[in-house]
Amino acid sequence: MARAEVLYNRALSPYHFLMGLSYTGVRPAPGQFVMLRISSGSDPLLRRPFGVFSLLEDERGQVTGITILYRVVGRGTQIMSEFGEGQAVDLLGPLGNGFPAPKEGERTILVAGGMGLAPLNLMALVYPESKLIFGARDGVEASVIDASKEYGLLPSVVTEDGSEGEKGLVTDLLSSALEGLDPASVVVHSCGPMGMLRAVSALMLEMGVKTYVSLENSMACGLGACLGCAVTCTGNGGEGEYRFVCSDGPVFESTDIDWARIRDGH
Amino acid sequence: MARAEVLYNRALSPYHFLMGLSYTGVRPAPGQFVMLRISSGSDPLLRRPFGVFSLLEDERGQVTGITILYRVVGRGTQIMSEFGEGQAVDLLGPLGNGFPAPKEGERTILVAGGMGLAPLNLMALVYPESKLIFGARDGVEASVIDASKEYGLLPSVVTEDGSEGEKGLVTDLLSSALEGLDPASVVVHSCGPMGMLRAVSALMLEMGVKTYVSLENSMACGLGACLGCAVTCTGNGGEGEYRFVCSDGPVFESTDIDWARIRDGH
Amino acid sequence: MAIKTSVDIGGVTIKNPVMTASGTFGYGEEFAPYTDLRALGAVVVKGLSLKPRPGNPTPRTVETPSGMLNAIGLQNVGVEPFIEEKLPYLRDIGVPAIANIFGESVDEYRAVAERLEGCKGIAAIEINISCPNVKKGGLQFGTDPNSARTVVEAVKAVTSLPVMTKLSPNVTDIRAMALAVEDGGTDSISLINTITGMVVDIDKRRPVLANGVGGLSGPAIRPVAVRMVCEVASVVRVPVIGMGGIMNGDDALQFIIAGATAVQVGTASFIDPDSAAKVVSGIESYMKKYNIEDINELVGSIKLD
Amino acid sequence: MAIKTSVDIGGVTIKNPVMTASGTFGYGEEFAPYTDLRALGAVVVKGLSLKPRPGNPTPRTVETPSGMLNAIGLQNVGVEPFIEEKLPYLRDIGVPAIANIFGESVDEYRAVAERLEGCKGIAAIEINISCPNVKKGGLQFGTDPNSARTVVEAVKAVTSLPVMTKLSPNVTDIRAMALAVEDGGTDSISLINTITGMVVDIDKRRPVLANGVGGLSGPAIRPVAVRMVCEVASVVRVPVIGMGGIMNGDDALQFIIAGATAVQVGTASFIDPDSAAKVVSGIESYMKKYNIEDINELVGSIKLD
Ligand SMILES: Cc1cc2nc3c(=O)[nH]c(=O)nc-3n(C[C@H](O)[C@H](O)[C@H](O)COP(=O)(O)OP(=O)(O)OC[C@H]3O[C@@H](n4cnc5c(N)ncnc54)[C@H](O)[C@@H]3O)c2cc1C
Ligand SMILES: Cc1cc2nc3c(=O)[nH]c(=O)nc-3n(C[C@H](O)[C@H](O)[C@H](O)COP(=O)(O)OP(=O)(O)OC[C@H]3O[C@@H](n4cnc5c(N)ncnc54)[C@H](O)[C@@H]3O)c2cc1C
Ligand SMILES: Cc1cc2nc3c(=O)[nH]c(=O)nc-3n(C[C@H](O)[C@H](O)[C@H](O)COP(=O)(O)O)c2cc1C
Ligand SMILES: Cc1cc2nc3c(=O)[nH]c(=O)nc-3n(C[C@H](O)[C@H](O)[C@H](O)COP(=O)(O)O)c2cc1C
Ligand code: FES
Ligand code: FES
Repeated sequence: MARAEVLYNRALSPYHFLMGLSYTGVRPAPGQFVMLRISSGSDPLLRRPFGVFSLLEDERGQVTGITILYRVVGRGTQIMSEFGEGQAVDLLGPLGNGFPAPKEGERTILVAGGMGLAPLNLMALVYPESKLIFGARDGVEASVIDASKEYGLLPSVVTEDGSEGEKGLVTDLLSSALEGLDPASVVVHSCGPMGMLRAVSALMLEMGVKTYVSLENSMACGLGACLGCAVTCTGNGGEGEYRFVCSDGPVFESTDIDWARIRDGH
Repeated sequence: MARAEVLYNRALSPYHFLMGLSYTGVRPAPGQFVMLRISSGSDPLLRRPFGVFSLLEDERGQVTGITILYRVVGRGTQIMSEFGEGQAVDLLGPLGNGFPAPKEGERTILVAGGMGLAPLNLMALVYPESKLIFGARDGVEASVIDASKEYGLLPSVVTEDGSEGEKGLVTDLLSSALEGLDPASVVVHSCGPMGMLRAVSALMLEMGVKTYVSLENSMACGLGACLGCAVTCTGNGGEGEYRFVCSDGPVFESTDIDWARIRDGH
Repeated sequence: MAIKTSVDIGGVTIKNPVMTASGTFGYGEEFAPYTDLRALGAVVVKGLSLKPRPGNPTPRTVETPSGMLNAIGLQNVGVEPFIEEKLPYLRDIGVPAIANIFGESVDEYRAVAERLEGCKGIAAIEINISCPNVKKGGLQFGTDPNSARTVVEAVKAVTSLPVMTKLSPNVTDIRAMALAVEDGGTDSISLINTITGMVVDIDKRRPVLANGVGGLSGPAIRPVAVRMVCEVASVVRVPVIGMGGIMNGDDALQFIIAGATAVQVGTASFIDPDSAAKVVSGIESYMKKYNIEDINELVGSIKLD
Repeated sequence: MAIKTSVDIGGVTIKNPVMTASGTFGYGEEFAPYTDLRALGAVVVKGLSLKPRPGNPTPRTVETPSGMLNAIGLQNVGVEPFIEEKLPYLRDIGVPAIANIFGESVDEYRAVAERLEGCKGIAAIEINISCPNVKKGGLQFGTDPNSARTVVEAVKAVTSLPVMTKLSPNVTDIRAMALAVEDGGTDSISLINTITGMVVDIDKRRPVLANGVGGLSGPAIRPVAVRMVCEVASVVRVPVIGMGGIMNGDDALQFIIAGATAVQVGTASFIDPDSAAKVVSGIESYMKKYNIEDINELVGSIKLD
């Protein structure tokens, strides 16, 4: 747990913000997340989880801060969007297991949907040779990709309504990206809405491409203690079992997930 | 109900603040109070009551704002002390019945203890011929009197530890102030801790001076609806009855209060 | 789209499903400067007893996390002065008043109901059974199904007004209480009243409230209230009126979807005296958003799987 | 000033009155990076059943005003793997572990207790009776005094460990439950477990939790918990362990003054994993401020008038 301070809190759209937070602990790996306390009182009570979007470093490469990319969806993120510079925020993390590091000779493709961009942006920054595909519903949702472009990343962009980049779905771009590649040489890392992760996983399974997905779930603790963030996994000798997004994930190999038993709603 | 904005929020001591709030409704009378909502969420849930310390006016004398003088005693006032300029605050008021206006030929003495200064400051400003007596426990508590002096008021000051003004109690000053006056020509208005109000009332009863006290009580609504802020009064043909600080008060004639049935704690 | 928000709450139809809760809205008039009373489905007035009651010593209220405790002690002017002095206001502006009544014996409940018989402006009686039964050694009517049924039967026998019975949440099985009062002939069931709680002043080492314990209300209790409304609605046939921590239209919709035909707004009125009217417009916005023409389509629409 | 914080919680003495609550602190080890476990009086582990249990589908948790609902479904590794894999950690660092146990029949409770007999590192057993009794058609052990007494007797018969019985607040009369388990021979009583609640997703028109209902915990329930602890402490002779919404030392002191010999910290650990240790130091500061040499002077020191 650390007392962080808001360095900046920049609006990318009316609903999307990039927040810089002072932070000097362990270097977060791509795919790890932090839990922020929104209020010192009891409403909102629980911390909110956010992926690490990028790291802020001093001239010696020491981590001096992190950024998080977030969308206003409810009370907690609404309050966050009103934080000014200098606001003290209690930060717990980095937590969870990130994306596995690419191996020699591996082609890394990152597939982000909407706010799923957050952890994959850090992945793309740490492993610049990876290819970043980004999809969004519409132009407003797509506005977050500017934050990646500012880091010099060159993502391929699709939107469902064609208002930004090509019109289509990330799976379209992913299929084209894989053309001519040996499926066995490729690893896909994906983060975004459950429906998208399901589609990407199904397609990649069909094509024989190893795929990791970063999941979200309601979290009370982020520490593996409340057992709230259970996700149905295959395993346990085929009987199925629950694993935990916060402590076993948030990144899972897509074939470990029991997709049939997951509702897309959450 | 009105949406007010914090114009300034000035520290007078580590625990005492003067907050300016934009406000354009009915002109508050001395002794009336407002209820402020501290959070848009549910913790803290209830509004907090504060007396009106002074009015802000434009060149035509129209009310453009009010100030409140407050001490940090708990969560609500702690959060208030952190409000910056421009912070939106939901304000309900003015509420309650203020001090009765002085009548022709009446000598008005205002006796304030600690934060009880708030409503009496406005009284002193509106009726400059009145005499203001202020008492505090110590120098820190006495720091609020500077806010009155800035308005050109010339209060007599005592502190229990002698760190500011004379050493003593407000009742000492009050006794001297009454010397040579016809008790029937004097009206005392008082606000402060219950123990002080009790002492002032007893002394004035003895001396035959008409006295009004402004009371505080836990308030949920401020509107006479919850019946929470009951105070034991004489009346009801001697049987005693409850009256309400928010709607019948906060100012009561001291002889209407059934002092024997009130705990000083609150 | 024309939307229909009127609901039948058991023998009486109100123009929308939003009422104010007893004890949190005075006798209506207190709120006139701050809200349009005519926007409300009905106003439930402060609990009435046969004789005036002075109530408890102070402190009577204390804030708690997302809630408050109150121990007002059912202070009220008594049924007679209510009819003479308080009722005319609501009647004259045309807002249905619901008289919340209580007593310390079955006879007292009956007597209050009798006194209300034939009074113009009263749309229904709400029986508050969260009251100690002095004849039964202080055991609450509201926690014993048989006593509760007896009270309802007694009131029903002397009134021609629709009767709503208000349940206490301080019970093991709220369904048993609901079935008992339905059996007693109640026309509708409202819930929840407050949950008994205590806050200790650790410096003085005594309860903050002079009465020791008080009733917990506000957003803190909402999940408990929604659960109980859902349970009750699934076992009774009469309309259910839900309350407990409703602050806005979305909160009210939780209750309606869980099975409430109407709702009452309580503590929220202390924080924003216009809350109940805002709940009405919040419900209407939701209906427009989802193209729901009649509020009754929503009542009990919850999918439990 | 030397202050004494150790308390006897019924056959076992712990160095200070602060424990973690079952289900909110894992098996202790998860919190080692964030807090000094040795600062705690004891760690109560996640509820244990005879066989591993998979628990409920997700969503399993949802936030509420100043609280949360959980419907974990008592997922746990089972008593055997607990003893083999989880217990050694706490034993090795010297923190007393209290095993929270549950079952769906009296036999299952007994079997879990038997399995724990003689295990080094376990200071006591906490019986969670908020569990459906499958033999009695799902009626909770925790809401029926006779079933509760039977469970306690069965466990006491097979264990030499001190037994703490944890009460459910979802009852009309918590005193009757407390007296029943005291009669059954429990060495101490802990309370409160969670209050049953529901949150409705108004867009999907179904409960947010996959399980429908869940248990409410956190600051929202604190006033209810303090009241129940006060009630129970006034009727039983065994030590009472209080919990429900304790976030800091001051909150814990409310329970102690109201009659609790010790406290448990639950939901707070999710928000600040160092909460329980901070409660210890908060209590110590208070004792110093008021010159209290022995924490036992505070227990039940509440003035009720
Ligand atoms: C590991 C992890 C990493 C995340 N990273 C990011 C990120 O980088 N940027 C970002 O904007 N968001 C991220 N989220 C989601 C973010 O935590 C939620 O949007 C946030 O907690 C909502 O808080 P709120 O108070 O605004 O909304 P609430 O009022 O709590 O909820 C509003 C709505 O959001 C839904 N919601 C709440 N929590 C979650 C959740 N955890 N996942 C999905 N939906 C949720 C609710 O069901 C509800 O419909 C992440 C979630 C997880 C679990
Ligand atoms: C009519 C009226 C006018 C007031 N005017 C002023 C004013 O001008 N300036 C000012 O600083 N304060 C004033 N007060 C008191 C002020 O309302 C309380 O200090 C404030 O509500 C405390 O809020 P909190 O959240 O900080 O404290 P809480 O956490 O709510 O309480 C902290 C402590 O303060 C005590 N307390 C809470 N409310 C009151 C209250 N209403 N009266 C006395 N003690 C209380 C509590 O018992 C507790 O011990 C007034 C109160 C009333 C009723
Ligand atoms: C100050 C106060 C006074 C109340 N008085 C009564 C009453 O006289 N009769 C009654 O049936 N309920 C009374 N109640 C209970 C409310 O009507 C309502 O059932 C309860 O507060 C829960 O709703 P809420 O959370 O919206 O406030 C009172 C509640 C409060 C807060
Ligand atoms: C996520 C979660 C899981 C819980 N699991 C258990 C359990 O396994 N056994 C048990 O007796 N109580 C369990 N509880 C109840 C707590 O131990 C405690 O009684 C309750 O949460 C009230 O305390 P709190 O408000 O401090 O959290 C659980 C509570 C939560 C929030
Ligand atoms: S959030 Fe608590 S176990 Fe994952
Ligand atoms: S504060 Fe509600 S009646 Fe006075």
